[in-house]
Amino acid sequence: MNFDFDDDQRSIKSTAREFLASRSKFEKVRECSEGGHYDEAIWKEMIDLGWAGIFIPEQYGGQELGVVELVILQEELGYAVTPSPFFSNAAAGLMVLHAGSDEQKERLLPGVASGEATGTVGILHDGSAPLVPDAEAASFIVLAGEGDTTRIVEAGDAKIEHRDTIDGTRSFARVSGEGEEMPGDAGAGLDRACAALAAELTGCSQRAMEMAVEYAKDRKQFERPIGAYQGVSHRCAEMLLETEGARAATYYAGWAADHEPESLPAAASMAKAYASDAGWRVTASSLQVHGGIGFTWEHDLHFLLKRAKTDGHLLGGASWHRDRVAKIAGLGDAVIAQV
Amino acid sequence: MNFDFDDDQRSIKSTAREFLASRSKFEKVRECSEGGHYDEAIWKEMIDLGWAGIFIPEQYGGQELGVVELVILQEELGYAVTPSPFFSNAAAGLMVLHAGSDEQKERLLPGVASGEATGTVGILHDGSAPLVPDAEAASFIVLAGEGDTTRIVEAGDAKIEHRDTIDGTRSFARVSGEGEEMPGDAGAGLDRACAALAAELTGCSQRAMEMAVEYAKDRKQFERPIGAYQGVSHRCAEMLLETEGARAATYYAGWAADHEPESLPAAASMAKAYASDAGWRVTASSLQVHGGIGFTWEHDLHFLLKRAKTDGHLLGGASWHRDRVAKIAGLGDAVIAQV
Amino acid sequence: MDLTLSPDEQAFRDEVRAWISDNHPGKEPEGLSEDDQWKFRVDWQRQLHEGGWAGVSWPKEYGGRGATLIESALFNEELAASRAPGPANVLALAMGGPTLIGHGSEEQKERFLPPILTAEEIWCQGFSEPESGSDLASLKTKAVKDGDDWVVTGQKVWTTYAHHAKWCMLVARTDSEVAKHRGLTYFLMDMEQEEVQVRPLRQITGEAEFNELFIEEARIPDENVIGGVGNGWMVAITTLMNERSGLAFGLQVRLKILLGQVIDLVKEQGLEKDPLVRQRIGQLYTESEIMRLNAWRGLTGIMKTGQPGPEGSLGKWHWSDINQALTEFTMDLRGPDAPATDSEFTFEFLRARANSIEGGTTEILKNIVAERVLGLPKLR
Amino acid sequence: MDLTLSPDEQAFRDEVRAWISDNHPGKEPEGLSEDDQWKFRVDWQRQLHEGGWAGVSWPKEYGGRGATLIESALFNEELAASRAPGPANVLALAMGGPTLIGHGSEEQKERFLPPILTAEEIWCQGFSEPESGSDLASLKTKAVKDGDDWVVTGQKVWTTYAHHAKWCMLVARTDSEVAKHRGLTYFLMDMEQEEVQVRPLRQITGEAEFNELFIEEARIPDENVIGGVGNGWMVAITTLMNERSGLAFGLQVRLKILLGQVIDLVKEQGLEKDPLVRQRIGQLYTESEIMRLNAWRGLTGIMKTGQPGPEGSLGKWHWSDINQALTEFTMDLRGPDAPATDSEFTFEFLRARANSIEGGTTEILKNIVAERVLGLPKLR
Repeated sequence: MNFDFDDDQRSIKSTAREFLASRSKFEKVRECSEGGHYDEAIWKEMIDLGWAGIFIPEQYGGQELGVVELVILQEELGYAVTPSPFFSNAAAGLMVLHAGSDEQKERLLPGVASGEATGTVGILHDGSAPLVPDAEAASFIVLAGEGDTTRIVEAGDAKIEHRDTIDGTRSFARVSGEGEEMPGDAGAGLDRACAALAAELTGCSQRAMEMAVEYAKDRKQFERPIGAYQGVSHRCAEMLLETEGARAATYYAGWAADHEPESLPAAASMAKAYASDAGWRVTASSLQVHGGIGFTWEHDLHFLLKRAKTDGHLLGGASWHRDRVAKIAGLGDAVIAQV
Repeated sequence: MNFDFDDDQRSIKSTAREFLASRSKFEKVRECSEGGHYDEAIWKEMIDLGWAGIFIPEQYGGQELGVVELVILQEELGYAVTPSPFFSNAAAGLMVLHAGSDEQKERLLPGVASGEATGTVGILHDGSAPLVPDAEAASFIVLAGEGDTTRIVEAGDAKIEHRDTIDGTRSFARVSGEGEEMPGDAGAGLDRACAALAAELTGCSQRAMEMAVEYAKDRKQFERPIGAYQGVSHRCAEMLLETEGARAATYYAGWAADHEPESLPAAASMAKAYASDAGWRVTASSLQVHGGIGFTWEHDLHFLLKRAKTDGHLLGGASWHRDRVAKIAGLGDAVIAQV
Repeated sequence: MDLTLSPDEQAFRDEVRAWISDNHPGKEPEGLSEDDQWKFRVDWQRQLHEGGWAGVSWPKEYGGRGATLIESALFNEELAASRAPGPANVLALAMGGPTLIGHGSEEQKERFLPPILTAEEIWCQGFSEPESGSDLASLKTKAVKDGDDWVVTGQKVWTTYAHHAKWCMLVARTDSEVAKHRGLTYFLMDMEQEEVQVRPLRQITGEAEFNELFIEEARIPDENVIGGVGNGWMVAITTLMNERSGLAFGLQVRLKILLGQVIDLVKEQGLEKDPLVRQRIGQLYTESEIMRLNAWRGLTGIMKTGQPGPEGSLGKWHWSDINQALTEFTMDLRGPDAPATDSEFTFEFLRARANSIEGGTTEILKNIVAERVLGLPKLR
Repeated sequence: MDLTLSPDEQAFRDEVRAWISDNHPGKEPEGLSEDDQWKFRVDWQRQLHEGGWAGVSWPKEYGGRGATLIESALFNEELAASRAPGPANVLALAMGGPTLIGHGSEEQKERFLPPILTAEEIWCQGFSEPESGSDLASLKTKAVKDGDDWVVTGQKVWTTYAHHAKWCMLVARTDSEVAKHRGLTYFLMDMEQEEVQVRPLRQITGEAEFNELFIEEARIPDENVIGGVGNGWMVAITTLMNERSGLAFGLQVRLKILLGQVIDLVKEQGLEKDPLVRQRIGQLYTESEIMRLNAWRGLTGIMKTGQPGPEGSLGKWHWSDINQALTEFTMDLRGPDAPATDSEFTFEFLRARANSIEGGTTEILKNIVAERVLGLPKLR
């Protein structure tokens, strides 16, 4: 029983932290966000580091590591709010790996692992997927949804309408289209993608908390650092509680994906539900600590806040996942869909 | 447009405050609570002051004032946590006045107004009313419930089983029994009783808040009054926000009962929902401010806390009333009963 | 206790309603340039002024309508409920004018009040500074006497309408030797001078509702001191009190309007029967009603005591809580569509984050309530 | 990262399980007198001791089992999960013993440790005073040297088991000239003397779980000073650290047990499909899982750094939040029946109000987190 990363995992984490600290600074995030595009160079470097294929078996060109390693990267990418198609491509890879046929895996996973033919994932609502990340640049889109069969839609066969969102660090579109069915376990892929998203949310929370703490130490009002007032210091303590909670649930989901898949559905939904709430609350709370300056475009905080809020709505919101936890906890299926 | 009481109302309020401050001190509350009985002398004096019939028409021996005046008294009775059958008797009077036939009014209201033959009210759940205040001493019990006709059960015809609750300042029983139907508008009576209960909750909140503020000024830790720490002072400010909110909603419900009955259903449910939550949160918050001493039986706070929590569960809990507000706000009937 | 309007009040409200209904400028046309938007609001104010509805609460001798507190509240309620735009010179009408009326000399009132009403001279407010958000008394902008003028240098922030304004209600430090809040003076600064530079401040919503002011040796004639040198703190507090009590009525109506839109959204989404949705609507409906009731209760209090009390802080704080909860709820309702900016709800959601900061942070308002209403000890 | 048990850990847990299953005393019989209840718990501790399960984490040389951190945690988890009663001398086993092992002399260890394990000598804790709840360093109880003895006068509060105890872990002021926390000394006081009066302190639940101690010139021989005169603050902190880390495992299991009972209650009431109920169960299930995970994460941290860190405060705070939410939820579930005391849930609901106060108020825990984990400035 050991909650610590092993040496390899620690090294993945520190490499990611250093790489993103130098290549994905807030100035870069701002530039991408305002320009409406990703920085191709960073994405290229991420591919060169082997990140795109981190969990993909070697036979398809990946590193054949686990979801824990994916979660480690994703947390750092959230911490840096890095603009890149990493998450959507990884989610698509997870779907193909767990729901795809052998032929589909052979056809699609090498492109995912090499970043040369990226994929993405959308959740269907009434026939289309309202908010699919990075669909415009993807080679294929996996569309999943309750009651629907999960299918792979080739970019050429998809109707893709760009949609602006509050999260300028990521590109979104509404997607519909027909495609070939996936025979495997779509849930196994989606749960892992939820763990990755929860990790991104944890990273956003961590960064927003650190920014709040730094600001609270520096900013003086009434001749005291504002962090000396419990109105601020207790708020920061609550940020820590929620961020650590999100992290614990997320690591557990990552570990369950790799080592105890029977626990994954509950673990993934717990992580997604808790991290969605925490991500929003911690970033919004950090804004409150910053006061007016945190509400300005010039300040960097809003990138985290908007990313966190948007992530919270992807792949099922907190209420949906909480309801699923209740089901797994023994209450059976819901009778009304959760908002 | 004037939110202030008129001179008569102000005088009712100050008389009640003074009377209860001298006759219903916490020592008396404690004595009654531990002895499991009311102080007959206080109840007798309340009757002599004309309280029992405050809203009952003169023709039945009452003072023919309104629900606003009832609310004023009830707030003070909550403030003092006075042990007495006042509320249950008033609620029964309201039911008879609004749902009773002329014959029933003539027969029952004089006893209510004079306190010589008191009544009470219970809400039916699956055939019995699980928690009816002061049923053991009542001459008659009004049983109401969704889907059931409202009926008057004579004490002799009722099955009354005493039940201990956390609120030792009031006596409770489970009641069932058949009786004569009431032909009028039961809702009009219940809504007014809810306003009275909301007033009691407001009074409990006010008192618990005042106790917290006093304690926070006196109690020193780390060489400062604890009220100088925002962890405590902001908590006290929140108590004020909730107490004032409960008060505003309650006065509005009282006024609507007397002057704008078409607004009463929404007003009564808003008051009951909000005051139920506020009553619990403010008293629990006051306990937290008091720390360990507030958790002891010796301290008086728990009488308020338990009364408030119990009131919150009488005549429909907060969720039930909130759902009713949503209905009135335009969402139509619920499909699932609210917990 | 009488929550109905008296016949006079009823008549006043009917008059307001009738006038607004006859004169409503309609919804602001879409796609207007920023200048044309502004012109739309200036025109609307002139129309209000011609109808006798600019400066409703101001005394008649200064060109106002001399309305009672309740009449003013009714006017603000009706105006907000009609969804008419705000008058262009709202800061001068609601805050600057009343401050001048309370603290200005007769010459100042004659000089400055009339062009407020006609929107010929727009006002903005220069209180906050980057280093002085909650701690207003710590302002650093300096004013130094030079002959008959004051020479001002410093930086201000969160100044709405600065780029349209002729006058800025400026609080600056004129004495650094005395206790912080005693060394301040309240000025009217002419914005039309090179020494005052306005830079728009973009918010997280993408809009630039506010500005920064960079002031480098700007000059203010001594006659533009309001309320006397060294009294700036007290005069500024008057302005802020006027802000808090005057705006509350408009805020609660805007809240009700938004709630109505949210209830429509619930129905559009077919979620009327969802128990979670019903609980939140029930709660938000209740809280916004309580806010409305407390706004009226506050008026009764002012009529009794003659001035707005610290309870006003409760209303602003409560409003920000409710508005944030309401706008967050719209995001939940819209589910996967929520982050998309093709709905006005998304903008409102982001904008609401400022509610607990602008015009006094919730933390400061809680301090005020704790110290001035409940009498708890001050920390500082 | 490896959240499975190693083969050794697995074997240890199996051994614990098997032993408990063979030796479980069953549920405490109803209607026992207070004395018989206590005897039940003393007997159970003796049984644990005979099985080698008293002082599980204590070194073998002192009669313990010498279990690793993880083994101790597993033992506490299993014991709680089996719903066995706590051993009678729980304060000495979990706090007093480890403190003595860390700070006591060899003579003290020899004298005091064995009767802890056998429950021959029960311990209680005399830290809090009426005027010193959160501010432990301000203790007023005084100890004055008189020959070979110390003479102690003062008042203590919240002392569990005081009426059964032979020894009290007492912190008293031995020097009022030095800084508050430097003038304290940690003693073992003999409770069997006239000069120590125990008065039960009834709680709002009606039970008297705690006591007050009135100490009037009680005598403590100098050899009962633990850790040296003037070091009481540091020694007491050790005790509190042991409390926080040791108890966390039991707490999260008790939480899970209660949650299971609540899920049963939901089903009894036929509320499985109520969306509001489902949301709250989903949330509480998630939070209690997170608490479990964090308890294990904390152990990993201790194994790395060698001592419990301030993060321990998060767990206690989180637990009180969850337990209060869970018990309040049971009241909502029971609707009109909730206030009736004929259900154990009602008792638990009231009892839970103390969770955010006992063993460090949530406010103090947030201070600790803010100052010692996040590095925010201290107010004092």
